[in-house]
Amino acid sequence: MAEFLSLADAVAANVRDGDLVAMEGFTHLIPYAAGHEVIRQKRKHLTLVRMTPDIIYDQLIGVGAVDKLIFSWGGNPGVGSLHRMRDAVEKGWPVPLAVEEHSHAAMANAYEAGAANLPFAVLRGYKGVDLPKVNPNIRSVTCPYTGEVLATVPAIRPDVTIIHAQRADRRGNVLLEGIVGVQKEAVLAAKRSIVTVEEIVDDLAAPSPNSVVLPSWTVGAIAAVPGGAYPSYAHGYYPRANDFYKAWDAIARERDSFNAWIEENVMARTADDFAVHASRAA
Amino acid sequence: MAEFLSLADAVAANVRDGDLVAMEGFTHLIPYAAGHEVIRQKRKHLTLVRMTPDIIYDQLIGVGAVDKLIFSWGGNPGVGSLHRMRDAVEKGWPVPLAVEEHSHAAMANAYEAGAANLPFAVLRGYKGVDLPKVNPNIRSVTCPYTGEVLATVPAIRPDVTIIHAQRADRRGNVLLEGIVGVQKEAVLAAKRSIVTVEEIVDDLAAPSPNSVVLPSWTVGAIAAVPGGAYPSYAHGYYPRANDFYKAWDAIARERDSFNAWIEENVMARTADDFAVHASRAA
Amino acid sequence: MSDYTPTEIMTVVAARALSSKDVCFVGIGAPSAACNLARLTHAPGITLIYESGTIDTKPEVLPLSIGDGELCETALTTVSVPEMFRYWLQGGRITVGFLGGAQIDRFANLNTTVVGPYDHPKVRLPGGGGAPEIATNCGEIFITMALSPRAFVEKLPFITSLGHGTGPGSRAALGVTTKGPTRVITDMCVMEPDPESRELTVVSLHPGVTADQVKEACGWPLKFAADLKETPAPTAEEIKVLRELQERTRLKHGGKQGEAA
Amino acid sequence: MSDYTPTEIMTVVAARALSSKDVCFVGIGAPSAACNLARLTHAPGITLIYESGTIDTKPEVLPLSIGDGELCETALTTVSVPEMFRYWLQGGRITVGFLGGAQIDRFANLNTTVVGPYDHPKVRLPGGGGAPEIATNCGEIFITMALSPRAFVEKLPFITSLGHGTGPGSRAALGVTTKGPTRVITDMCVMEPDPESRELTVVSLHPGVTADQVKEACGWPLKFAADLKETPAPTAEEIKVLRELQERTRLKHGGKQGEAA
Repeated sequence: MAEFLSLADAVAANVRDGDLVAMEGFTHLIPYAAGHEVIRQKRKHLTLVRMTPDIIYDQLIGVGAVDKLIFSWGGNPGVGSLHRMRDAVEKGWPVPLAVEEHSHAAMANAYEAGAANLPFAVLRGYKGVDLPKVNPNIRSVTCPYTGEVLATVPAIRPDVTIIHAQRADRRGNVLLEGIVGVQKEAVLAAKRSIVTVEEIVDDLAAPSPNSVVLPSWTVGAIAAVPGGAYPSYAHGYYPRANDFYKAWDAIARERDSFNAWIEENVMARTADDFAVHASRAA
Repeated sequence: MAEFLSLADAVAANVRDGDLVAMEGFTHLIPYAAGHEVIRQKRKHLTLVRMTPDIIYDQLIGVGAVDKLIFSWGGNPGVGSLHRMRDAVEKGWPVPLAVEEHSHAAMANAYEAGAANLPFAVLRGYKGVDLPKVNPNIRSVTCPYTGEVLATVPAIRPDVTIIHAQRADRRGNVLLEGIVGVQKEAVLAAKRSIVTVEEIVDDLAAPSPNSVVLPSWTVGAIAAVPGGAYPSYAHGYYPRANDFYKAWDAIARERDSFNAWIEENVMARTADDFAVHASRAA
Repeated sequence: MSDYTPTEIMTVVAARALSSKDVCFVGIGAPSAACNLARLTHAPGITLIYESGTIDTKPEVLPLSIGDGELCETALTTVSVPEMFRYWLQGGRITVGFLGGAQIDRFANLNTTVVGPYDHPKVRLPGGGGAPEIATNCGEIFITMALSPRAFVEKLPFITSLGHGTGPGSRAALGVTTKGPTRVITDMCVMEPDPESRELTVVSLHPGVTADQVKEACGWPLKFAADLKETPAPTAEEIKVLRELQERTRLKHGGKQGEAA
Repeated sequence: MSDYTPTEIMTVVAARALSSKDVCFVGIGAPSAACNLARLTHAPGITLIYESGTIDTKPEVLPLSIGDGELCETALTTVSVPEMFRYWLQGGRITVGFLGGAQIDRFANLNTTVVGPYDHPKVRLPGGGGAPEIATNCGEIFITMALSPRAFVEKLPFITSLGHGTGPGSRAALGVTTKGPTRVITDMCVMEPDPESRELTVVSLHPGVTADQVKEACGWPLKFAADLKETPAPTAEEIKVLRELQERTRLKHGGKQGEAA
């Protein structure tokens, strides 16, 4: 059964130095408040996995919390590069960053295989490209019926997955809606999980019998953090802060401006400070 | 783009003698009206595939339309045996019925693989049981990472899939809701498809952004057949006719009573006769 | 009290085996009655899952089929059938799977496929359905079947789902890490696999049932536990809740549902 | 009319390549502008799909990211990302995929991964994302990139997605049955693979652009089709609709979206 905790307690109990951590969200519902809490609690030597590492991973990489990144597209969507990620890969600052690189299709299948308790996933992919030459985890199987050779990737099984969702009910059932990405799979594939939510309600108010719900007993810790996806967004609550995504380019470009931003906006703050970004669409 | 046709025209254009046909629906939304139309048009030598062949397949088997059945559970749910299926398997009446038998897990994965355009599916299954001894299509692959041996099944790729759904909009987009079974996968896995619907509406009125929708261009023919799932049911429209399921046991037990029922209730009727069973929940 | 039927005590004893912590994969018939009785009595927090995709469902009446509308309407959420078998069953998220069958052997292997040769069956049964993977992917398995020599047999003509195979080590040799059948609840007694031999052994007799009656109803020479007990009789409350559930069911769709196979 | 920018003609020409029958996998930036321009002009029936899971979306404004709320709010339905890549892209349901990249070679292979050695890159680019499987699973591929010697290179340091490999037969040898890149739309010209050699060849020059200018902007010795044409200039209507779209976008979230990489 899901346990209701403060975000600080949830991170303290569930995220450990050296863990394989997935913070997922495909543009939507990215768990920024939780990422900041991981920075404040000074976790080290993490391996981060995520299809689309964006600003939140740029921040974790920039503070030196990350030894390795497993990913398929690392950029600031619609803006450009992730400067902290590039600095770590290209110049080893503040610590060298190893990368294990896949395609989106492979990563999505790898989470799906993890949720399905399979050791690997099969896809029609990686044909005629160079990634398999630099990633020994891209292998193949032969179809036992047709003889066709297909690509494989190992299942992703995070030590802990962290996501943000619209709401939970008091039993700990969680509703996701809109662009749901790979979050359900990432939680089901993980050993432990933390879900931050906009609100905790009496009635989940799922609009459809087929709504995307994580039942209470599949979730580890739940923390109410209104606004916790900012500058990402929460469908039905508040929009994406595109301005912040654009502003990040200048903040992250230099080490000093990045460090100053982290001090002021992460280290000197708490999860409650995200509440200012919370709102609910009419 | 989906084409709007009468059910008779849709079956005439899409279901051919010798086809591999899937009529899916896990208790819910079973396409009875379409199955009756296939009987009226006297298709022969079909291979039928379906996880849970129930009364509609008992009827198709009983009229001699079927050479082979691919399935995982063949019974009258909560009532007992399918007498026509048993008569065909045990005594070859009216024609011998070959069977290819799987587990539910394998069939569900096989449809999923078909929808995903993979030649086979991988599952943790079939351990310590006799089905692989009698079904040469149950094989295995070895995980290229862990060395674990896992079961495989070939993807299901029907010539034509037939399903029933709640409604379509005038562009031909189809909404399914409630117990959605494997219907979406069965349509996406098929070369051709027929969808019967309770109603055709201006606005699909999907309750959630993540509702189960088959976009127009993934669907072949759409026929409005209100009540077309009877004696199965349509969530939000009318309930399951459990009485008919129970009554079927006596009807199907003897060849004569079965033949008489088919003459009266299928051959002498049209798809429009299903309308009497249609209703919409408040 | 003695005012209950053999089927009723079977259902009540099966219900008692469940707790609020369980996530239970429910089959139609006796398992469905037992699981919902547990939910309506001592295990209100139990999570019931039906293979049609309905998760955490709380039906007011027993379903006739595994996919009745009642199950979806009272569920927390309903997923597709591929997802059910991939993320939920194979995903290892089910603590207890309930199975029944046409035939069982002393190692709790089950047959629901054929009687006679597979290619020329004497009786063609419905087939395995979800059972082969339920039997290996759930944390443990409870089996409910009425005891009779035709059902409890010396040798199965076909193994549809795995119990303890041919005895100790069978499951492990196949790479199966779950417990398998931990109890078989019949209308006359409860059996459990012997800790060493893995052979089904009577651990309790229902009130008024003798060891000889049970022996006669079983197709193999049945063993009894050293500390053979009497099954506690159903309480008045258990029988009341069960009968109310079945009466609601009868009123809703006629006949005594949840009893058929 | 001549009142348009090089980027605008690139977008307009890309839009013209699409029809109402297309099901289009849309990337952010120029592809997104082109696809939505097509939808708002001659191809109202076009189905636009973004890899975030949004199917048949009709955004009023251009998204900044591939997963903006606008895309979901105006979509027919939104599926999970695993489903998007499994049932929709790998399922073979996409007629046209739009790609761009940091670098391209004469066979329309693309690099968006690294410049320099992979283990010690001079420039670490964002990576492939959906591109490797878009390039082989869509019916055909359109590429939009501004022409420059740094982008159109003799040899790619890294192949992120497959074009025509090393020439005729490359795709078939890998078991790939889709067409691959059928046109490359730049800000100066349109290229298509030569039917025989598969090498990118200029088939039309945008109004006012000379063959010498194009040759100079390309990193390999560029070939021209025998029947080299002039690209029809954007119509007033096309430019009007495009600018209105971008003005709506600017008003909604500031800046000129849909132009960034």
